[in-house]
Amino acid sequence: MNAVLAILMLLTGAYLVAVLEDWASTGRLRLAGPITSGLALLGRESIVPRQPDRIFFEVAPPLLLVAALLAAAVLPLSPNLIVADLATGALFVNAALAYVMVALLMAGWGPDGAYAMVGGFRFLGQLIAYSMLIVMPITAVAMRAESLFTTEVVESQAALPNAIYQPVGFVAFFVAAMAVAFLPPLDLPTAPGELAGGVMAEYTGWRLAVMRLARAVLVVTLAAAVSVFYLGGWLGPVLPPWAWSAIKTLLVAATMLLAGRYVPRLRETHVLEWGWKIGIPLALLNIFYVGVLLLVV
Amino acid sequence: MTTLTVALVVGAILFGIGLYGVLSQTNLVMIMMGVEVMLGGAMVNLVAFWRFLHPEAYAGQMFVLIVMTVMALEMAVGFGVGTGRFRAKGSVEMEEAQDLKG
Amino acid sequence: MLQAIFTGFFGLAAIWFAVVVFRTSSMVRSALALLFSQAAIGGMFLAMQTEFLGVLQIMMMATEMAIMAIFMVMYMMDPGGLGGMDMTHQKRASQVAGALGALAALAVAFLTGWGPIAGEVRPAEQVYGLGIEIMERSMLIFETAGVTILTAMIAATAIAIKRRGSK
Amino acid sequence: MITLTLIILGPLVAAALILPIRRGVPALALFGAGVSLASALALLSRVAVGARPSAELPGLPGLPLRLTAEPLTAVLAAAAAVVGFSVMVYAVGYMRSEAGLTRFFAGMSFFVAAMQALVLAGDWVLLLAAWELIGFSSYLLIGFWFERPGVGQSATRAFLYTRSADLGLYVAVFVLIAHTGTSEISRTLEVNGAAAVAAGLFLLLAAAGKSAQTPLHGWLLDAMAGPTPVSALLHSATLVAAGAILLIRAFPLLPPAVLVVVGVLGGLTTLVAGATALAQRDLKRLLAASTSSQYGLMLLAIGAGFPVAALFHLLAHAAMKSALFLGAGVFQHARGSTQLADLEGVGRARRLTFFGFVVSGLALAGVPPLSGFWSKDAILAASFSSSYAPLLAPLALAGTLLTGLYVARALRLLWHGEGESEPVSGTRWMGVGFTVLTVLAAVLGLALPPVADLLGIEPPGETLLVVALGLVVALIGLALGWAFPADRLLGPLSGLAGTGFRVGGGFDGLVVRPALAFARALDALDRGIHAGVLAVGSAALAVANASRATDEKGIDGLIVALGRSARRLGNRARTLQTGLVHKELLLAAVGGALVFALLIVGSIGL
Repeated sequence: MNAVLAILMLLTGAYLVAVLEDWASTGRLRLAGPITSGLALLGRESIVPRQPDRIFFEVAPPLLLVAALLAAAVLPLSPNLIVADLATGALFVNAALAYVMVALLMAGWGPDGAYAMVGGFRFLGQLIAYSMLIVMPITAVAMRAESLFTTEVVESQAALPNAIYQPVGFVAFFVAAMAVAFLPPLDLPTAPGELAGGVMAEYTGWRLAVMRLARAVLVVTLAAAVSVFYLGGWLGPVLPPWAWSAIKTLLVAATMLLAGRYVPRLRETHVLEWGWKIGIPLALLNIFYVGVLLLVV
Repeated sequence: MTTLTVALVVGAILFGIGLYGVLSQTNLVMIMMGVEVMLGGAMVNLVAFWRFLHPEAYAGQMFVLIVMTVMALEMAVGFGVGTGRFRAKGSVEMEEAQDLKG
Repeated sequence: MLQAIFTGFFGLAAIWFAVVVFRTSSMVRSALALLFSQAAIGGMFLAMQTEFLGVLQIMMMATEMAIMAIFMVMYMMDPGGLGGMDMTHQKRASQVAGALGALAALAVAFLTGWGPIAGEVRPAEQVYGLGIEIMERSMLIFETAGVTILTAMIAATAIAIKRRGSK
Repeated sequence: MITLTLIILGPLVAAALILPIRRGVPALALFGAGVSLASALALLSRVAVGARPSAELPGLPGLPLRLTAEPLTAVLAAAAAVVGFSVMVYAVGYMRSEAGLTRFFAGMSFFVAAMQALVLAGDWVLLLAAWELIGFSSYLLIGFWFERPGVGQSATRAFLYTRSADLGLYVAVFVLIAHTGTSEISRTLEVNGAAAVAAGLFLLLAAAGKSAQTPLHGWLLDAMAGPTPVSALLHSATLVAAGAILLIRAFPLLPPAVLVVVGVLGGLTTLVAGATALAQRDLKRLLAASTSSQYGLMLLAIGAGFPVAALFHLLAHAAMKSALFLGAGVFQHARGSTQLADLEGVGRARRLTFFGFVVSGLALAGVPPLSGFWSKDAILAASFSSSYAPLLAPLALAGTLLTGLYVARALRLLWHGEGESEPVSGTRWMGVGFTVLTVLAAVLGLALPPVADLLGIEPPGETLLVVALGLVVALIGLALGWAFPADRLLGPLSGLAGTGFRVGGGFDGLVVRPALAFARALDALDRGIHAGVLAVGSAALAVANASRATDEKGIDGLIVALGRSARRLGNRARTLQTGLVHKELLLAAVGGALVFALLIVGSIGL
């Protein structure tokens, strides 16, 4: 029962994200946009390149979708609406998100295309940059919650949401989340200008539809993760728990998409450099800051 | 057939495959992958021992973590050497690396 | 009994992928095969109810093996494996050695009396227990492990950096 | 004190001046001898009055040099001075025609000074030094005509004879000083016991050497090679007298045993020398042999216990013998040689000199009014009244007989026969010297009693028997000597006596040749040892080579073989290290397996 509800929530989320994304990029709010483009894609022929690495080519889109879903499975929309409340929930999120990179790598290497391969390996470089920025803020959050249960993380924010408690961690996690979902400022693997769709360039037809769906779900999952870890998940004064988490997730998703419109795409080296030289020290500082707060306060 | 023996069998077989890989491959990177497989086999055994024999002593788990760091470390240094060699000689084929011939 | 089945399933997967690693001629495929083999090992850990290690293994191996894939591409003559080149030597000896190694381990596995099989430990306590273990008894070991990794990173980069003088 | 030193300094200064100035040499020598004579007489007069002047010069540390003037030394100094001066006067005439006067007169003056120093010495060190100096100057003077053949050799022989005998003096002096701790002669004479005996014997040895007693009398005969004034001064009155003087001064030290030896030695010498003199064909050699015979008599007198008699005879003999030598010098100038055969009838040619010669000869033989009679009687009385009279008396009588014999023989040979003689230059100086000594020879007998009471010693009692016996024996000797030629008298002994009784080849045969032989034997021995050492050395070398060879072949061979086998093993091992990574990985695997097996065995084994 929980699983079905969760999937429904995710799909609606994905639909809304697609609409927002379309609106953010084209400026026109077309509610039916996602559905029409989805049907169009399903109708088209799904071409397979001449000498693809067939397994990788076939596995990549579904793996992306599965990774996103697995990550979402651990996130609680409301106190009891959680697919699998793992003891190491927070860590599981990160583990799942790691396979996003694997999927993209496969997508990049599979079609045996130049742009695809470059896109794939670019995303691996990006991963090296953002992976630390995901793990360390989660550690800080877990420190405050004194457990890896995502539900306990949310309950620990009853007094004060983590965003305010550990703002640095929040910012770092937010940026890393955008990097994971390769949203515009950090959309290196599918850079429209340079790589012409990059990783998704070779995909057509239903495979592309699955890829796009997977990406939308990924964005929703990340937004949910941000809301769960830093905005207090389902906690809220008036509205029922699920409403609060939905609102927060949508808000975070919107901000992520909007942020992309105003910031030019970063170069690979800058991403890596800032990630390691600025990001990681800040994350360590955040952990230290949280530690002091917990012991002192 | 308890899970312990299953795990041990898997560990042994993985170890064998890793050993074969290490000895048969001509490329440095493949040899390192062989080592990774062997270490994986070792980790399976360790976890099995911890889970089924001494769950109270967390040293077993700590040992697994250490083996993980070893894997990471081994890969890092291996690729460092590989890069050095590749830059110097243009290839990491082990057949050509006979400078230390006695 | 379910646990044995799941462990066996994941074990088979791990073994299958390990064999694929050394049989494929395409380097990236063998790298990702290794990735999935390690992931399968992570799965075995989960099957044996050591949740934290399993999740950790899965997470770690993803990034490691991806990086290995990169190096494969960089350093191998024919990463795509299209040429069908045989990359092995002294096959006979290594097969014998591998078989002997496996046999020895199996012999030990079956012949030694392992003693009683312990009960199940809840994942939460595992995480808590491991945390305590790391922070108290094996604090020193982990610190040295940390420092070792740091030195390894520095050493690897030092080796890999292009000498200023060389062309 | 001044007169004491002047006696020595006078001639010394003269000798020192002669050498650099080289002109007016005879005058300087005479002046030196004169000063010495004057100061000696002045000293004698003061000593007679009772003064005992003495001087002390800084010598060896703790052993200062002393000069003392006791009655005995004063008398001797005066005698030496008188004889020295008169011979110097004679020498001026004698050496007129000779070359090298400076060397001669410097030597003579130096000798006079050394003799005075010996006589006046108060301590053994100065005496010893003077003793050596007179030996040295005698060597110089004997060797004056060194360009003539045989002169140099005889000078060396004389020197060696006396030198080897002097060793006795050294030992005696050491013994005495060791015992008494001081070198003053008068104090050392109280020594008695074994040391005294030893010292006495060694002193006797030295005296025998110097006064040409029996075993060592050969050198005196050869010493005649020197000029006649030298023979007159040295080999009659002074140098030869040193031995007797030494024994007279050391008389209180000599124990009875030593005295007996002295007496017997003296008597023996008298006989041997007398016989040698009788058989000589050379006038000077005859006189030399008679000198050693007369000194034998003196030693006999000392042995008899009456040094005074010896002293008297010494003084008389000095005058008589030097006069005879001066006469012989005149005859030598007359005939150009001293061989008796050449000198036949020279006496008749030079009547005045012959007269002087006869007076001193008779005095020597012991004819009553002359001095010889008195001194010889004293000796005869001493020998008769000594405790060993039966042993010493006949020797003394025989000595007197022999003296008479050779004096008469000499006179006979000089008187009979013909020979042309050349005119002799410088007869005035020679004449003065000769007459002074001849007068002394004649008159000295009267001077003996005052000398006796000066010395404060009683001369030996002369019984009428002894005097008569002595006179008779002397006259018989003279008669026989005049009547019969020598070989008839000596009979079988003449051949032996002619050579001076060279018993068993004489000094050379007895001493030199065995010494040389001994040296040769030693040399041979040394050469043998040397050869032995060389042999040992080469043997050692051979052993070393052998060990090196074995070491090279054996041990080195072994090590090299070891090295080579190690290298082969190394090569074989090298194939193991191919440098191929996979091969080495295989090795690692094998190693791991081995360790694993060990562990299993270990665990199972436990």
